[in-house]
Amino acid sequence: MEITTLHYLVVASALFIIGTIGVLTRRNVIIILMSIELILNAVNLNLVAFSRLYGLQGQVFSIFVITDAAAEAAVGLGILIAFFRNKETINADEIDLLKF
Amino acid sequence: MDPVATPYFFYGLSAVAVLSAVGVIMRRNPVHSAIALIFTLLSLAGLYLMLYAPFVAGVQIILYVGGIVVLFLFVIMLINIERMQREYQFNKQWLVGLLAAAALGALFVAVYVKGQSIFPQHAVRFPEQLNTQQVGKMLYVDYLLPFEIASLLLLVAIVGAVVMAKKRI
Amino acid sequence: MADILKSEQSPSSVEHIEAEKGVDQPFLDATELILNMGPQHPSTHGVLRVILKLDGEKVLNTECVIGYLHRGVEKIAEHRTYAMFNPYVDRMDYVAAVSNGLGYCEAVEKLLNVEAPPRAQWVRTILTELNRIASHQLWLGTHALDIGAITPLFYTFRDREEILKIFEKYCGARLTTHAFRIGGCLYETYDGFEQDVKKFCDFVTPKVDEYETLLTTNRIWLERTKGVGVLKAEDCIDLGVTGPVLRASGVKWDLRKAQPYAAYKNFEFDIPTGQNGDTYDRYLVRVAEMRQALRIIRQAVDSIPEGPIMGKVPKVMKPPVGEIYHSIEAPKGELGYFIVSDGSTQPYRVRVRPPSFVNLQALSKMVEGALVADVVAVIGTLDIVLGEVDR
Amino acid sequence: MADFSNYLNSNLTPGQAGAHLWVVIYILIIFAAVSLAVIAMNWLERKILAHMQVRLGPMRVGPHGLLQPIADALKLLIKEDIIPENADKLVFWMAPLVVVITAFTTYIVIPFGPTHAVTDMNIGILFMLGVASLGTLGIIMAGWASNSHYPLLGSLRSSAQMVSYEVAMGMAAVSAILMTSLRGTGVYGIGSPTADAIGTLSMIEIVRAQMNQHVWFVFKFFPLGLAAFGIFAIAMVAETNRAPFDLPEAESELTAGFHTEYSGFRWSLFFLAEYAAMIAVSSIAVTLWLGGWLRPFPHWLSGDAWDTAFSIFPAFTFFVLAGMALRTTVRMPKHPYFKIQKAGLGVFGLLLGGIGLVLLVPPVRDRVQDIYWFAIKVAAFMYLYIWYRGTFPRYRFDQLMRLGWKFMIPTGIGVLIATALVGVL
Repeated sequence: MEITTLHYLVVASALFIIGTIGVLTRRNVIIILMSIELILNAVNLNLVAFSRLYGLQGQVFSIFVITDAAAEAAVGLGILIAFFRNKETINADEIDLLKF
Repeated sequence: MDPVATPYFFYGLSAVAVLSAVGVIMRRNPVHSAIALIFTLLSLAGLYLMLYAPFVAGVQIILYVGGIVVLFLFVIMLINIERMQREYQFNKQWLVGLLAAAALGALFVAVYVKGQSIFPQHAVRFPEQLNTQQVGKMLYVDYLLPFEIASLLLLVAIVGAVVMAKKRI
Repeated sequence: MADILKSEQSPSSVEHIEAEKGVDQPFLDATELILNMGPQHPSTHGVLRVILKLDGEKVLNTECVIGYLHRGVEKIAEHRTYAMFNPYVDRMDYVAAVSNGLGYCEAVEKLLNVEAPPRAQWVRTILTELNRIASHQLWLGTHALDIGAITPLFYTFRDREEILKIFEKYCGARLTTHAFRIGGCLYETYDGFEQDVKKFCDFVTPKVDEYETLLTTNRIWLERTKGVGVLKAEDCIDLGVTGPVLRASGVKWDLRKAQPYAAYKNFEFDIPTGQNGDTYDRYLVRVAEMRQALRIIRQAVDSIPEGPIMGKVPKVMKPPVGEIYHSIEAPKGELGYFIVSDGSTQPYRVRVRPPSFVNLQALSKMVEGALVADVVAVIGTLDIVLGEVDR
Repeated sequence: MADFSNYLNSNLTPGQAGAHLWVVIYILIIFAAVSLAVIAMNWLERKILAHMQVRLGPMRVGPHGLLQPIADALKLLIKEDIIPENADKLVFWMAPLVVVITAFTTYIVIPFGPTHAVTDMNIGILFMLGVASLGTLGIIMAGWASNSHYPLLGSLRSSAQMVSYEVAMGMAAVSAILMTSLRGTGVYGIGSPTADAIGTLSMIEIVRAQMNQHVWFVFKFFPLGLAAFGIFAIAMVAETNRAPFDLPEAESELTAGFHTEYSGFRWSLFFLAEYAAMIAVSSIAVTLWLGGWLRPFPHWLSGDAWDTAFSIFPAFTFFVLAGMALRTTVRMPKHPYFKIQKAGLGVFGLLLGGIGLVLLVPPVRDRVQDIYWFAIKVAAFMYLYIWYRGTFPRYRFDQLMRLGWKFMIPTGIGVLIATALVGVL
């Protein structure tokens, strides 16, 4: 049986949904950030899978997405450390003061 | 040259990717989550290789696994996680979250089922040997402006991360 | 006065750090870490325990815990006759046992009002200086090992072996020699002692240069030692730090010159000093001291007087009632003995001023704000021997 | 089965030729050879270091301690495997495996000869650097899972160190990759000015480029290639956590760093991985700058006579080793105590001589000489590793970071830009 693009899309959507569930339900900000990485990876898989059909733009764009993910992780974790230092917690539902 | 036993590799890698992704969001201990994330990312790198995108696979390994996850682990080690492990892991809106995710999933399924007819039937085969050159050419010729913007973004991210994480500026 | 005392309190105390942080930052730092270094640790030179409060790698506070090797040497002295206590002092600074014995014997001699004959004085000087070289060699090897250079250790131990051979030939023991007796030396020098010592001097002079080739201009060594563990001259004097650590801070203070004992006033030698008081200067001072020690030994060997080697001491030593403080320049600093006599055969009280113990006080001042690796380097550069710290 | 024998006539690596059985054979051979090299390296390091330090090193187990590594391995295998009570068992168990697997995975793309590689990827060098950087993960996992302060500090140091030095390594590697696509000889006129130049990331193609351009990249654009090589050679020492950059396992500071709590077999896995990683990064350096499997002066000293002369080298090396072993055998004291040792060393010497004789047979000779030149270059790096360890004190953490970020990375970027400029002008 040949593996078609649809197969990859199914895997990607599964990852996307798992990531969404993680973002929506977990309290730990680190896990939320990881779930965001999962979502971005699902997008990447989609892009690369479609690049097999339509050309290399998808791969190029997935590289941009990875760059973006790196920037997002760095800043997100920086905020996290600053927050933990002040509040001693990294639970998302306790981060509700908009200041610290 | 055709890849070996493609379906089995595909199913194996996707199973690892999805199961570890479940592990990422289910584990109580963030370090275990991060390790599960490594497995997801590595199997995705494998899937990229199967999709004739070796450069993206290399970047995935070197940047994602070697960089971002190391950053995650680094931060987890700096933060006392013992307390967090004893707390409730899920917030109160888990039902809403699940419903939203289910709706999203249904939407995806619908789109794929409907949209499959418009995909080109035959995959474009790129010569794998020239993948890196072609991606590089595209990055530096067609997408030069986005590339420069991405580098600016990284610079901003560096400054932002330093400002955020530094104790006294 | 009380205020002055307060302000002079060690600024690295816990209260100080808390105060420095200020009230608007009452949190526990995310990266703060208590690291328990020792008593079982490769580079605390024995059973020293240092509790480090770290911020990442930076040392916020140190606390030394000592006493793991406490044997109550000073208390034992109260139940031993003067002669019987002599071997015990060797067990304090066991890498410079000869110096310990010299200090004790001279202190008791002073108390008894006897003087060792000149020949004994000369032999004592030679052996003590040999021991100073041995001690510095051991220090150099282990200090370099702490900083990560593993090779100098083997070079220094190879050369230290020659000194130990001379000791062994002279008195039968290599480490805890018990070479001296109250009133002189027990043993006459063996045949060929002078030649052996001279041969050793010729052998070891190029070897000292060899250590220097390995380390003195090594970039990494310079980076690791320059500006690390700086101790200013005033701080040294305030803390009572003596020996090479004091001299590296620029204070020209050496008991061999300041209050000459044994035969030192007969020999010419310089007191090497440093300027910056950092780890590198202490290294240079100790290496220079090895050379000066060789110079003293050469002069002494050439001029050993003839005569008896043991003075006239009563069989039962009963010093007059009184007290005495006598100190010598041990390899690690001022080694002093304070002996109170009640006129009996046993001392009423003996108190030792061990250089290692006093020098160790400077540790927390020296590593303030340094990194973990510097703590190791500073413990090494202080040249402590835990047998002497804990006694 | 026809595939199996047909492969030998092809000029491709088994991975490219699609000879799956040969892939498995190659992987097994490489695994065995690297393990053997690690064992040999263990013995050599102890002996060479000992002789640098005026001592003898292992002398008791076997003649001149030759069997010492085996005895050590046996000891480690039967030693009790301790897992600390409060350790995270799963992660503690996984960490050494991650380190070993990443260290050995890099060998897939190392070209020991034009056909002697498991496969050739067109992202070869990227793959190697990426997989080599995964070793950090294992070290972080080990340090964290031990639930102890020394390993934690060690793994924090190690991750920071490896992440920083990877950048310098990458910069240096990129300038070598750039050289594959640049014509020209530089100011000193080294190499062929007219050779065709193709940009490539593939390890085999990089060596081929050096062959076509008649120059090892360490000499190309003279000071630039050397500078990039120097940066890589320093960064790779830091990357493998060896002296003078061995802070993660700084014995005098952190007792044993990230593997403080490991013992027995798990510890030996870390040991194996460390040496395997050393050989792997040395192989990258040899491939990128020192002409990989190329023999010295393939163009200047060309011709059949020279080819034959150089192809005798492997056999000659083994004969020299055999001669040394036999000489020591003869010089051993005539005492019954040395009987077994004498016999053992004699047999070992004869074995080496026999291998030398086999290497003289023409077909073997031609196939082996590529591997020989590669191995001898890697061995030079291994000797350097030992030499560093015997000579240098250890850097402090902030100095290490300063060296990495303020010297190596800017220099690397500068060399990269200069290489590009020289190549274009």
